[in-house]
Amino acid sequence: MYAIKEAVIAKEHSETPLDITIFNMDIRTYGKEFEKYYERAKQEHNIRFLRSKVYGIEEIDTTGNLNVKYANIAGEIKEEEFDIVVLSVGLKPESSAVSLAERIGISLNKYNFCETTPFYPVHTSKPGIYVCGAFQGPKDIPETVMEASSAAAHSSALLSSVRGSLVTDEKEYPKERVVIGEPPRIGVFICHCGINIGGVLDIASLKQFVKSLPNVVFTDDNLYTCSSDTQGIIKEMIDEHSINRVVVASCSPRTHEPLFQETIREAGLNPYLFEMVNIRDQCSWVHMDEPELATKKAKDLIDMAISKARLLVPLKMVSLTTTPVGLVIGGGIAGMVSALNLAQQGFEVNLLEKGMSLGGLAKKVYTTLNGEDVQQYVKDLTKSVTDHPLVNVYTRVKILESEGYIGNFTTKITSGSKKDIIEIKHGTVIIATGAEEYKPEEYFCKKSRNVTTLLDLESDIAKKSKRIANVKNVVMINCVGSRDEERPYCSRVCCSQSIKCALNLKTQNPEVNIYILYRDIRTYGFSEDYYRQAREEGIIFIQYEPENPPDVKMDKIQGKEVLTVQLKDPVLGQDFIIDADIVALAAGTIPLKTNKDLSQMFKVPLNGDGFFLEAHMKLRPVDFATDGVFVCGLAHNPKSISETIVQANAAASRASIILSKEIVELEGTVSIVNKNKCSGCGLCEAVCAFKAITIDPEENVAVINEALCKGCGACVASCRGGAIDLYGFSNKQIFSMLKTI
Amino acid sequence: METNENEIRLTVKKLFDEDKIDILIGYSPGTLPLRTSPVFLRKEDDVEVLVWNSFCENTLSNYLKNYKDKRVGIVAKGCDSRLINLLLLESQVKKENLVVIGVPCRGVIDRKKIDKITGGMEVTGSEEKEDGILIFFDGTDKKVTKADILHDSCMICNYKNAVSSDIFIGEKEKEEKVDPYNKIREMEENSTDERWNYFNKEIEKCIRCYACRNVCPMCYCQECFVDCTDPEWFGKTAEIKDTKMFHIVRAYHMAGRCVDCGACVKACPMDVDLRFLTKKIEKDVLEFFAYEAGVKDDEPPPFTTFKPEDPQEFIR
Amino acid sequence: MEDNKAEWEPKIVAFLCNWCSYAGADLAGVSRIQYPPNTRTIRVPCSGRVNPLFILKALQNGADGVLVSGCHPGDCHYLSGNYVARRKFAILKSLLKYIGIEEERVQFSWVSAAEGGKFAEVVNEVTKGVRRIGKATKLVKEIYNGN
Amino acid sequence: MEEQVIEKKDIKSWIEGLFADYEVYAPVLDEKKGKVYKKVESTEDINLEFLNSKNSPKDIYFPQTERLFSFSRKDEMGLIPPHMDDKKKIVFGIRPCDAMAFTMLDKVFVSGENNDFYFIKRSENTLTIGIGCIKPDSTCFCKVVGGEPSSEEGLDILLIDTGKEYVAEPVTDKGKSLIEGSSFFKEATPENIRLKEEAITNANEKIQEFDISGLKERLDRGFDLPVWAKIHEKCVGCGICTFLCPTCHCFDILDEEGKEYGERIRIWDSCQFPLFTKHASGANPRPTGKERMRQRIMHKFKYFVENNDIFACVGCGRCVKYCPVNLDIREVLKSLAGDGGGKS
Repeated sequence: MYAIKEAVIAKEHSETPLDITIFNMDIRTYGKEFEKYYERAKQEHNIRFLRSKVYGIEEIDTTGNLNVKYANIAGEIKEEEFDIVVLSVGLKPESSAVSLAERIGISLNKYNFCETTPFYPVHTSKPGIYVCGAFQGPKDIPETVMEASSAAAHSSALLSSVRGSLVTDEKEYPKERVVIGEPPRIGVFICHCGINIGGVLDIASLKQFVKSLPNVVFTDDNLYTCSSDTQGIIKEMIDEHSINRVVVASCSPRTHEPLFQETIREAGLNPYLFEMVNIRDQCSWVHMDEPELATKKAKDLIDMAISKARLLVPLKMVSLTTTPVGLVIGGGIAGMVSALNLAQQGFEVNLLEKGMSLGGLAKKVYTTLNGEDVQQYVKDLTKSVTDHPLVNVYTRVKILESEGYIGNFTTKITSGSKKDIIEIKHGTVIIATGAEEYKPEEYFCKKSRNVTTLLDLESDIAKKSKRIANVKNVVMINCVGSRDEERPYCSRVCCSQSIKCALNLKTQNPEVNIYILYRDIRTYGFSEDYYRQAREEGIIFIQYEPENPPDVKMDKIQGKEVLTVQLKDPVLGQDFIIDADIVALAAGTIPLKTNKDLSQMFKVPLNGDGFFLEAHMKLRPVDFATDGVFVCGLAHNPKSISETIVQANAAASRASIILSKEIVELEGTVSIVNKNKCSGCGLCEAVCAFKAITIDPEENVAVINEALCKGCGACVASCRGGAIDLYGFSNKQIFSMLKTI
Repeated sequence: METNENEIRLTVKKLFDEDKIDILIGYSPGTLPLRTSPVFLRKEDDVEVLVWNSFCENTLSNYLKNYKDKRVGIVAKGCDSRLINLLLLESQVKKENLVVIGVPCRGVIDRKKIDKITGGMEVTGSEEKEDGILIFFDGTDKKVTKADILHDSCMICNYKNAVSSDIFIGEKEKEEKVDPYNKIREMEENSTDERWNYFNKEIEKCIRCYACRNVCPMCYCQECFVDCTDPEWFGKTAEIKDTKMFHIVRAYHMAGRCVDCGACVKACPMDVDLRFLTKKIEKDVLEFFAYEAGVKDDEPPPFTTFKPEDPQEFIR
Repeated sequence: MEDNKAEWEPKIVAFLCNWCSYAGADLAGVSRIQYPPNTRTIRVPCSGRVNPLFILKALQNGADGVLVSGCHPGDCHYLSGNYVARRKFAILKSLLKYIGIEEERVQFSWVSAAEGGKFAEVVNEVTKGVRRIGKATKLVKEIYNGN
Repeated sequence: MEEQVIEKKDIKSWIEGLFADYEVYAPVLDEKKGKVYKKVESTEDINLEFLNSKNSPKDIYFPQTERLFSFSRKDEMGLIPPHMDDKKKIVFGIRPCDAMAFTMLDKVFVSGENNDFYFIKRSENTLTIGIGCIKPDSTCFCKVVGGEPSSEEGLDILLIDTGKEYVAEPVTDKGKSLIEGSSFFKEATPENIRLKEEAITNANEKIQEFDISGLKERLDRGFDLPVWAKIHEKCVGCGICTFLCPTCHCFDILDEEGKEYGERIRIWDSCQFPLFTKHASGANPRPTGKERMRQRIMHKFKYFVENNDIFACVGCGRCVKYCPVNLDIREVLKSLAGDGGGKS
């Protein structure tokens, strides 16, 4: 995947057209949305993918170019010349990590990555020590982030009894001074930042200029305005000159605004009566050779800031009390794990399951790839969930409706056969509704009893059912209902699934011949071991291209059903036929149809495939744009049990952040509607990504839900009638800045 | 035409008799040659005043905003029906309160073109014939074929019949698709200076009476940006530096909302070529976002939505 | 407005979104990448906050150029603000060109928090472009000040 | 001084001679703007075919946008006077009705105690040479509101087209001296006078009349007439009627602020705009078209009459001709005067 990404970026950025070839064995784009990226790389960017084995690279003396020698899929030896060769290299643990492990006494696996087990993916061998990120094994950003939150979840479970005990008591602010009605009295503080600003800009003339501006009642320059003694001075000056607007000209508001806002708040001013000018990062540092023009720029920037400051108004920070109760939808492994963790953290949790009993899809899975007993795990998990006093389990649940926002949701359900409506008040929602196995139309799956899906085969193996008793030839076909037109995504786990079944079958019955027909083997990370093992144990892997998939025939000979699988062998390049006793299909994982309803109910999006779409693919893998709602497990994307457990704990961890606060304080910079100007055209409602705007049907005007509004201003900029404005970045304020151009 | 006129009257009568509507918005004879005038009928009024002819130039859907909670019947040309769709999309009218009487439209005549024919002489009378208009002026009369005096936006109209209506009057007009953007393409071909000069020459004429805005059904803002004083978006003078801004923004606000009914140009007393701007935006909206205003009543307008693959060549 | 200045220095209003482009500009600073001092930044939460009327107002107030910069598509801190804005800008940009405003006057860019270099480069290019076409006059509204 | 005649062929040469000392405004058939009144650079542009221009010449005295003064943001109250153009002007070919409107505007801007400096400056510098309407439009109704095609009100010179010549009536001393200063004029013969009288009677016959005698009495008790609710119904509330009207004179005064300087500006306003009466509080005593339309009619035909005993309407017919929805003020007057009619 990394290789593909670099290839695409290289093509996009190079002036001259690039020809890029990616030499590969298998393309392992198993991550969310990766498969689509892979397809685009092939179709739109014409990146050439060459399934091959490279065995040599030589420099060509004449050109200095590189000659790549490789064997293609058919085993023919080829050579090709390239300007540049880039190697995709693997990851290995740092030696420091290894020594650390020794010191704290946690065991490593044979590759010196931290040892973990499938059901405890972030637990080290030593209780109380957790692991996350690449030290546990090679992985991508989202997995890393999830593991981090997951580790946090377990830690806070252990520490829940002492939560908050180290918090020094709440800071007291002086009563806020009422400045409404006062003419602006602006105090301006110009920072030298040592020589960072003072070394380039003419601070004296800045100060001179600022003094001349209307409404400026005090101007000062400081060596370091951010220093604690200057904070003291700022507070004094605010009192002494009854300053009601503060402007600081120094560095970037992105780093320092909070500090100064805190300061003026301590001086009894509303923190939003503050404006910052960036005369360092965006002035003195970047115009070092043009001090005069830089000083002129700084003057303009300060002038602009002051003209905005004149119009600053105190903003109220909306604060909401939260209900410290969790709601988890879905009683599979994902749901149970996150419910359990929240309970262990000391929060009441409601766990909703639409089926008769807990367990979900895992009830059909018997072992993990490395042979651990899934059924036992589910049993234990179910027990600890149902036994936990803080978890209320509801089965046969229908969700009728849900309303509210972060910290304050109300959801109405019915449970069991009873008609009466249960109303649950909760502060967060975790969506863990899972997914299901695709029921193939292909390959007579529905017609022949000897064509089956891996899940069914797995239970046959576990139960030693006689269907598989003395079979000779078993054919497994991968990517059935995945990576196709209709479902252009990779189901991620099927490859390991088929290998797992193959190995288990082989142990039961060493005589059996197993053929795995695949497109790419995607046994990522440590699963690769089992791929290797499978090959060693004589399981036959045959690669096929989607253009000519295996052809399964079903005949009856003397009333007995006979299955034959025909396929072109890419290596020998000729067709060959297998008489199969069993054909097992690695059927894809598909999202639930009911996801749509939930996505509307909780105002969270689905991706094109119908799985829930997180707020940020890489950095916020369990969050939604809508605060207080989280996702985990198969509802998010196909994934292994371990990955599900990690994500479930991650979701619990994120939720606990909200649940552990009595009140959530929201930014004051939210949108506001002027009813008299609003025509109720609904444009704002449509552009709001946070569903914070609704049109009041009676008055036909827009209404902002301040709890949901993030203050992006998209609605404001869209409103033709100027009926919406944004606190902190109002039209008037921006206009006043433009006026000083 | 006459037959349709009668059918309109009968239909309206029926609607009143069956108490389907409280008010009917239609056309009545004008007080001047070549003119008709909007009329608002109640149950008690006489439907015989209703007319339907080539002089029905006004865009009646503009009046819907005045009768939000009344049950309104409206005589709708193709352009009006598209505007009604847009007003529905922007929830400015309630479907349940509306009876749209769709009429097949052959286009309305442009008085300003006739003015050219008479060389500025006042037209003292006019008669509509099947194949054209007979006009009287300066003591003489002249027969002009409709094609020569059709309004520009009617000449390139692709929706001669109401795109959606509750009742449709008479036979549907034949609609053969024409390319509406030739003029715009020619303009785009011109040099920057030519375009700038044309723009200025046109805007210069504006006396800022706001007729263009006030006759537009889509200009329903409680307070137009140009009237707003807090903040003052743009200056209020009739000088070109300000009127320029008014017209640029007015056109921009029409993006994906203009059906080229021509109401603004028909109303403009100074003959400002307003379509020069709105038509361009209409073209861009179609080319950039594959959206045609008001043709469907369920298609989200361009600024309410987006596609990841929207054009962005212009962005660094 | 310093009109009767001997050598003219373009003034370019830069609307930068807080989360990407403004951060990118900060990074340019931290990396000490030098670029022309002609921009006057207005920090906005999101490129979606930028009403095209701001751009016109800037031009009317005598800005020689306007730059609007936001997060790359898909990276918007507010999920879709830049997508929504992109449509508006596409229409405005095309309209301005059509009525005869030089294309260099109003420009747009996507600059991420990691692209300090790109930010500097963009400001370079924009400033060059504005210098090439010279002082803005077409939409400028001057206030009579006695001379 | 007796009436004079000037041959049509000489008219242009006469005007030509005036360019030296005057800016000349005259009716023009502009290929883009149409029939308009504007400043002409050469007599070639003048078109006397169409005296009934689209815009009225009122903006020569009362421009749509007027800079009252500028001020500086820096030093306190630093006021900067505007440039006033004190050029001498001639308005040539003005219709009697438009000229009459000037006298009406005088009553507003030159009331004696509060005089409008800007208006007076312009009117003092302006000479008006009118041409009697021998070809009135069907929309003309000057006679209904107390004017006539040959009215001399507000003119310095009145010309009447008698075919080959114009008969010139010097109305004011300004007018006399202008004629005296020119060699193109000669004493009018009795024949000229006869032709003039004939032309005037013809014109008078052409002007349509209708009875509004009931109007005053009706309006006096007419504030709450139900008819107001209907009259305005088709009105879209644009400013065409007021902006093209030669007598409408409402204005707004506002400040335009820049970085260092600001301007105080006077612009035309229209009683038909909602903003016209909107209070800062957001309240509006004339919230709907009904009140605004009533105000326009009441002002022109009641309030102004009470204050100045003339109508604030000269019957030029522009609002009739250019109303985008054919809201015909004549019909409104008829229906109010109880003369029946009134399709609206």
